[in-house]
Amino acid sequence: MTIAIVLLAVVVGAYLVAVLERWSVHGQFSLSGPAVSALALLGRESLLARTPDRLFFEAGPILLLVAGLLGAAVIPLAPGLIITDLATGALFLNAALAYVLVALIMAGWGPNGAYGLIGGWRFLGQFIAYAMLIVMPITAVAMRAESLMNTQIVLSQTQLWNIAYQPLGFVLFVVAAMGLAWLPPLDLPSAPGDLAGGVEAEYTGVRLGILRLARMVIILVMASATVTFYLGGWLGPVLPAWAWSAIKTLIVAALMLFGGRYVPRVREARYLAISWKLGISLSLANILLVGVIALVVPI
Amino acid sequence: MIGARQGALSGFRRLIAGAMARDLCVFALPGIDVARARGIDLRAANLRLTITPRHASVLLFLGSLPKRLEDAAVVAYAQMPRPRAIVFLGAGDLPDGLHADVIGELSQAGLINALDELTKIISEGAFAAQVQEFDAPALQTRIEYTCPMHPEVVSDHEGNCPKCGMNLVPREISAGTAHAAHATPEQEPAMPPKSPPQATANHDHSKHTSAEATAKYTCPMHPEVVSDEPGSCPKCGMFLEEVKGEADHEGHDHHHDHSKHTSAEAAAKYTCPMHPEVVSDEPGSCPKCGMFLEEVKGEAEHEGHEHHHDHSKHASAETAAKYTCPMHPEVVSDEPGSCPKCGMFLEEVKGEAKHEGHDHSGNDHSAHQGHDAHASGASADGIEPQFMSMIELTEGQPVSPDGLIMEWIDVPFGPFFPGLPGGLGLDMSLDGDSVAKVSAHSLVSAGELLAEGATPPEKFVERLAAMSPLSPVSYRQLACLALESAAKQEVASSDATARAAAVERERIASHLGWLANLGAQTGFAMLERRATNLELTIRDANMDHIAALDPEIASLLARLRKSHMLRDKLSGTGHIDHCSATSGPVARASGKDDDARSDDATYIGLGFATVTGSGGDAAARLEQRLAEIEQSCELIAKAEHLSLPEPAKIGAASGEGEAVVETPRGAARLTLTLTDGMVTAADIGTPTAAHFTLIEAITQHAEIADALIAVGSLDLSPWEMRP
Amino acid sequence: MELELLVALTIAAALFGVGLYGSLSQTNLVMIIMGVELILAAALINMVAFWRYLHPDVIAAQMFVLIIMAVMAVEMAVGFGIAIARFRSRGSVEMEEARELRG
Amino acid sequence: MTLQVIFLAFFGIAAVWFGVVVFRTHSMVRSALALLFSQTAIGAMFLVMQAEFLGVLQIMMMATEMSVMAIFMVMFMMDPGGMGAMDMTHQKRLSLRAGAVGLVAALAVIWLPDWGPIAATVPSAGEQIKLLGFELLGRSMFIFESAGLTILTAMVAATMVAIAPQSETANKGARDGA
Repeated sequence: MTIAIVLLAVVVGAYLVAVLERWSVHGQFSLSGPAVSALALLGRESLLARTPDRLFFEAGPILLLVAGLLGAAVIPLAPGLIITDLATGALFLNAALAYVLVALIMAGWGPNGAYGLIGGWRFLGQFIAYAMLIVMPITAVAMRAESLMNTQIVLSQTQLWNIAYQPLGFVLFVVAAMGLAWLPPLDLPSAPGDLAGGVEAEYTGVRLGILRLARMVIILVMASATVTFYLGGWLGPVLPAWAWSAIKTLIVAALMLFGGRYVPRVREARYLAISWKLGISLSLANILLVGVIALVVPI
Repeated sequence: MIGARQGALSGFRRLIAGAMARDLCVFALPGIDVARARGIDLRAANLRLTITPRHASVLLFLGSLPKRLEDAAVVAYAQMPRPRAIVFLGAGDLPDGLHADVIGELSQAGLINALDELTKIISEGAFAAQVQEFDAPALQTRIEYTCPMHPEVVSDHEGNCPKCGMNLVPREISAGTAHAAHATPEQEPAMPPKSPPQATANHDHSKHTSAEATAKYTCPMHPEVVSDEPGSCPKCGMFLEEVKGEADHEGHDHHHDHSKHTSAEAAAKYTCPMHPEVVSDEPGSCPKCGMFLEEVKGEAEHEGHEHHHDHSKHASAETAAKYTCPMHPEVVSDEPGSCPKCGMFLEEVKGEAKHEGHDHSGNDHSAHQGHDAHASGASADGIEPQFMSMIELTEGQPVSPDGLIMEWIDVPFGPFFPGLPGGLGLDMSLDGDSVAKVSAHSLVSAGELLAEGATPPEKFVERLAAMSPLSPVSYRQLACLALESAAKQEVASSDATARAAAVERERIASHLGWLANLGAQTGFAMLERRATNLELTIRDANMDHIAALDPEIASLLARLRKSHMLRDKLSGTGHIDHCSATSGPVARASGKDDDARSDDATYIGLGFATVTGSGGDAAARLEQRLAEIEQSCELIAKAEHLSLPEPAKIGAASGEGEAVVETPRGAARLTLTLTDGMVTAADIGTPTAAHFTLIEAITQHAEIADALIAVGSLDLSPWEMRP
Repeated sequence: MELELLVALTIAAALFGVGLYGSLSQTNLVMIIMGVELILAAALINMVAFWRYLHPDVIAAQMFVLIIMAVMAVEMAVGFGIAIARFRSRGSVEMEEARELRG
Repeated sequence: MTLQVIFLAFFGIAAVWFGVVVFRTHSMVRSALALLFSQTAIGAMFLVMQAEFLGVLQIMMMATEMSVMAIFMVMFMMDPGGMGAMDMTHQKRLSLRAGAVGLVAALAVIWLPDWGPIAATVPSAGEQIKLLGFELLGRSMFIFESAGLTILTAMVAATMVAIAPQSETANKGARDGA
């Protein structure tokens, strides 16, 4: 029962994210838009690239979707509304998201096309740079909650949301989350202007539909992870818990999606340099800071 | 609908067809820049622009395409998944093999009408019981076989390499291009999705192939024997060796570049026992390890002898070999017998003994870098005969600036690449993700100025304006000025001012168009949207309208000047030195005080002063163009009228005329000869021609995105190129 | 019933065999690293199985697993460092062509 | 025959099968990803064996590690896909024998002794993490820290080895230009 509710929530959430995405990219706000596009993609031919690695070509989008769904499995939407509340939930989320990288490398390498291949390479460089920026802020969050369990993490924010407790970690995590979902301005693997779609360039029809759905799920998971770790999850007055989760998640997703409109795409070398040099030192500083605060001020 | 998908239109399919009719994804040819210049706003027509034909359902032709672009258009169409539709706007013909579903007028209204019609067509005809196969000459490919070690060996059928006996591997090349797969870039598919394998991860040697199209093979013993194909000598049966050093060979560094070996060969006398690559004319010590150099005997005599990359491992095996298996060429034996792999009788290899002697006498193997290692490696224990040496594979491969020998990938960018001007093709060799080599070509270059001989002046003006769809007004002005100078006519100064205002208006529009392209290229959606809207309004705006748009333009410029991320993205890319033969904003951005307008009495009357920048990189070019937009706004405000240049009545005048106009991209120069009121000769110099030559320098070793931004920052108009 | 333990150990042994074969038979340095990774993974399974089925109260076993995992990462990092250096100087990471590394 | 045995055997066989694929396939990228899936299956075995933290960690670390490996394969092998027929093995017979001997020896050691009764219960996952934390930052802190330092040193050294000395790069460029 819980599983069905969560899956339904993921589907509805991914649809709403798709509406937001369409609004931010094409400037058309239409509630029916993504449904129409999805139907149209169903009807189009699903072409194979000329000499693909068939296995990787087919498996890439599906693995991406699976990684997103696994990530969604450990995110609490309301007390009790979680597929599995693992004792290592925060870490499991990382593990699931690591397969986004594997899926993109498969999707980029499989079609045997240069744009996809370069897109895959870029995502690898990007991933190694920001994986640290995801893990280390989560470490700081877990330090405060004294648990890796996601429900515990939410409950630890009853007094004060983590966004106020560790704002530095929040900023780092959101940037890294945008990198993981390859949202502009960090959309290097698909970079429309310089790779003509990159990893997506070779996919058509149903396969493209799966790839896009998977990406929406990943954006949704990253937004709800941000909410869980920093914005108090389901906590909030008056409205029911699930409504708070939904509202917060959609607001975060909208911010992530629209932020990229107002800045140009980051240069790859620059992005890597900032992640490694600045990002990692800042996230270490964040851990230290949170450790000191947790020892001195008991909130 | 011609591009329908197979299937009966019923039930669920009807629903899907309805969805497809509402979800039009458009790939515009020749490019979105041309659409804007023609005043067509695809977004306002509720279309979604796609970045690759793979994601598109509608192929939109904005007017008929130049001949050289047609094959690319056919390939783009072939890449689209069915059901696919073609909308043709304007007059003219579609490329051979393509048929329009809807034909409309080349205007915004025409586009909207065409789309209404298209919606009906798709919702009724997206699925058809019978569909036609689509095929066109540009899509033909054929398989040929090549040796992984000897790329010059190309065969039409499977078999073994005559040089090393390895199995030939198949590869796909486009038809009609014979053995020179990339020599005719217009045959290259438009977008890499379906590009031939050399754009892929495969270690494809097609880059070598154009060399062999002209390469000759000759016998080392009988120089009079020359053949176009590899094979054996009719006199002695030896394998023919490729003759290199022809002009076509240049630029194919990949092609077992022996320059270093040959130069070493001629001069080398001393080498380090540890570092075979160290060769010296004089005795001394090795710069790497300090050991004494050893003399290499018998070097100098063989100078100039054609040294082919005959892999020593095979060569040394061959020299001793007398019997080999017809199926397993790697099996060689001194004695007759049966093959250890398949049990077949070994066949005698004829002419080997001779081969041995001559092969080695001519070749300087010890100066050959790394040769020692693998020559003796072949005889070392534990190495199986079929083992393929990576040293041999990587030897002679180009080395990246970071010292790593990496796989080069050839990737065609364009002519319909979303981040580049439509019609511009860049063939890049990528070394990882940085650019190792690039060759640029325009597929939309203008034809002859005077295609039909003597041309009446009015027609000449129209032709020149039509030739450059991205800046027609400037070229119209250029033609008018040149005609008037030939006919020795004076233009009233108020007219001249009004014309200048029109040129300035176009400059603003063109620079805004460049900003929109920059926005699209860098994923800066806000910039793209605002610049596109402004460009579309200002192209046909009158004086009052332009004045009304001023605050909007100013706010966009202020926003861009404040954008640190944009500056960060652009600075340092595409640096050009002051001395280059550039003109226009590109030259002025590097501090060159060069503007054709500064000598023009009309502009002096308007108080024109050249604006220059400094830096010479893409960021400086952005600053320069922003400053020029402001300047042009001021110039228009000072001019009182605005009118398009119209050619004056020339009558039957004769004479020679010359004119220079500062187009949005730089100074264009036109000389023409008038004979009895007809233009009989004309010659034009465009800024793009000079800027085209910069592409190679500014993209060298740049990361791919930086390289594309550097190319974009030149604001090239491929339409201005002459074939 | 000790079947669980035996199954886990047998699988570890099989992985060890495969890893051993791979690291001996491959000529490419990176492929050899892959073989070694498999051997280390077999060791990991053993550690976890012994902890789980024999001494679940000794948490130090898990600590050793962590250290082995770290060693796997380091082995890769160092291996790739060497691979890059060799590739840079020789254009090859084939062991056949690394004669000067022989004793 | 408990559920645990079935899952353990399932993931174990998957791990071994992917491990074999690593050396059977001719595509380098496929090798690296087969190794990844083998390691992932091992991570799943850890989960079955109720070592939740280790299992999740294994799955997470290997994804990144093996992807790096895949990229290295593309970089160094010049050709991941096209040269499918390339044989990259040597001393096959010797290796097979060594592998078989290793397997048989290990199996003998595994099956001959009496391991005694196996533990039925383990601490809960949360408990384990807590204990592991106290272990790492308490009794075994010295081991852990020195391992960490060693690893850091090794990584720095590996990076140093990999970075091209400037002069050599310049030389190489000059030689190529000649």
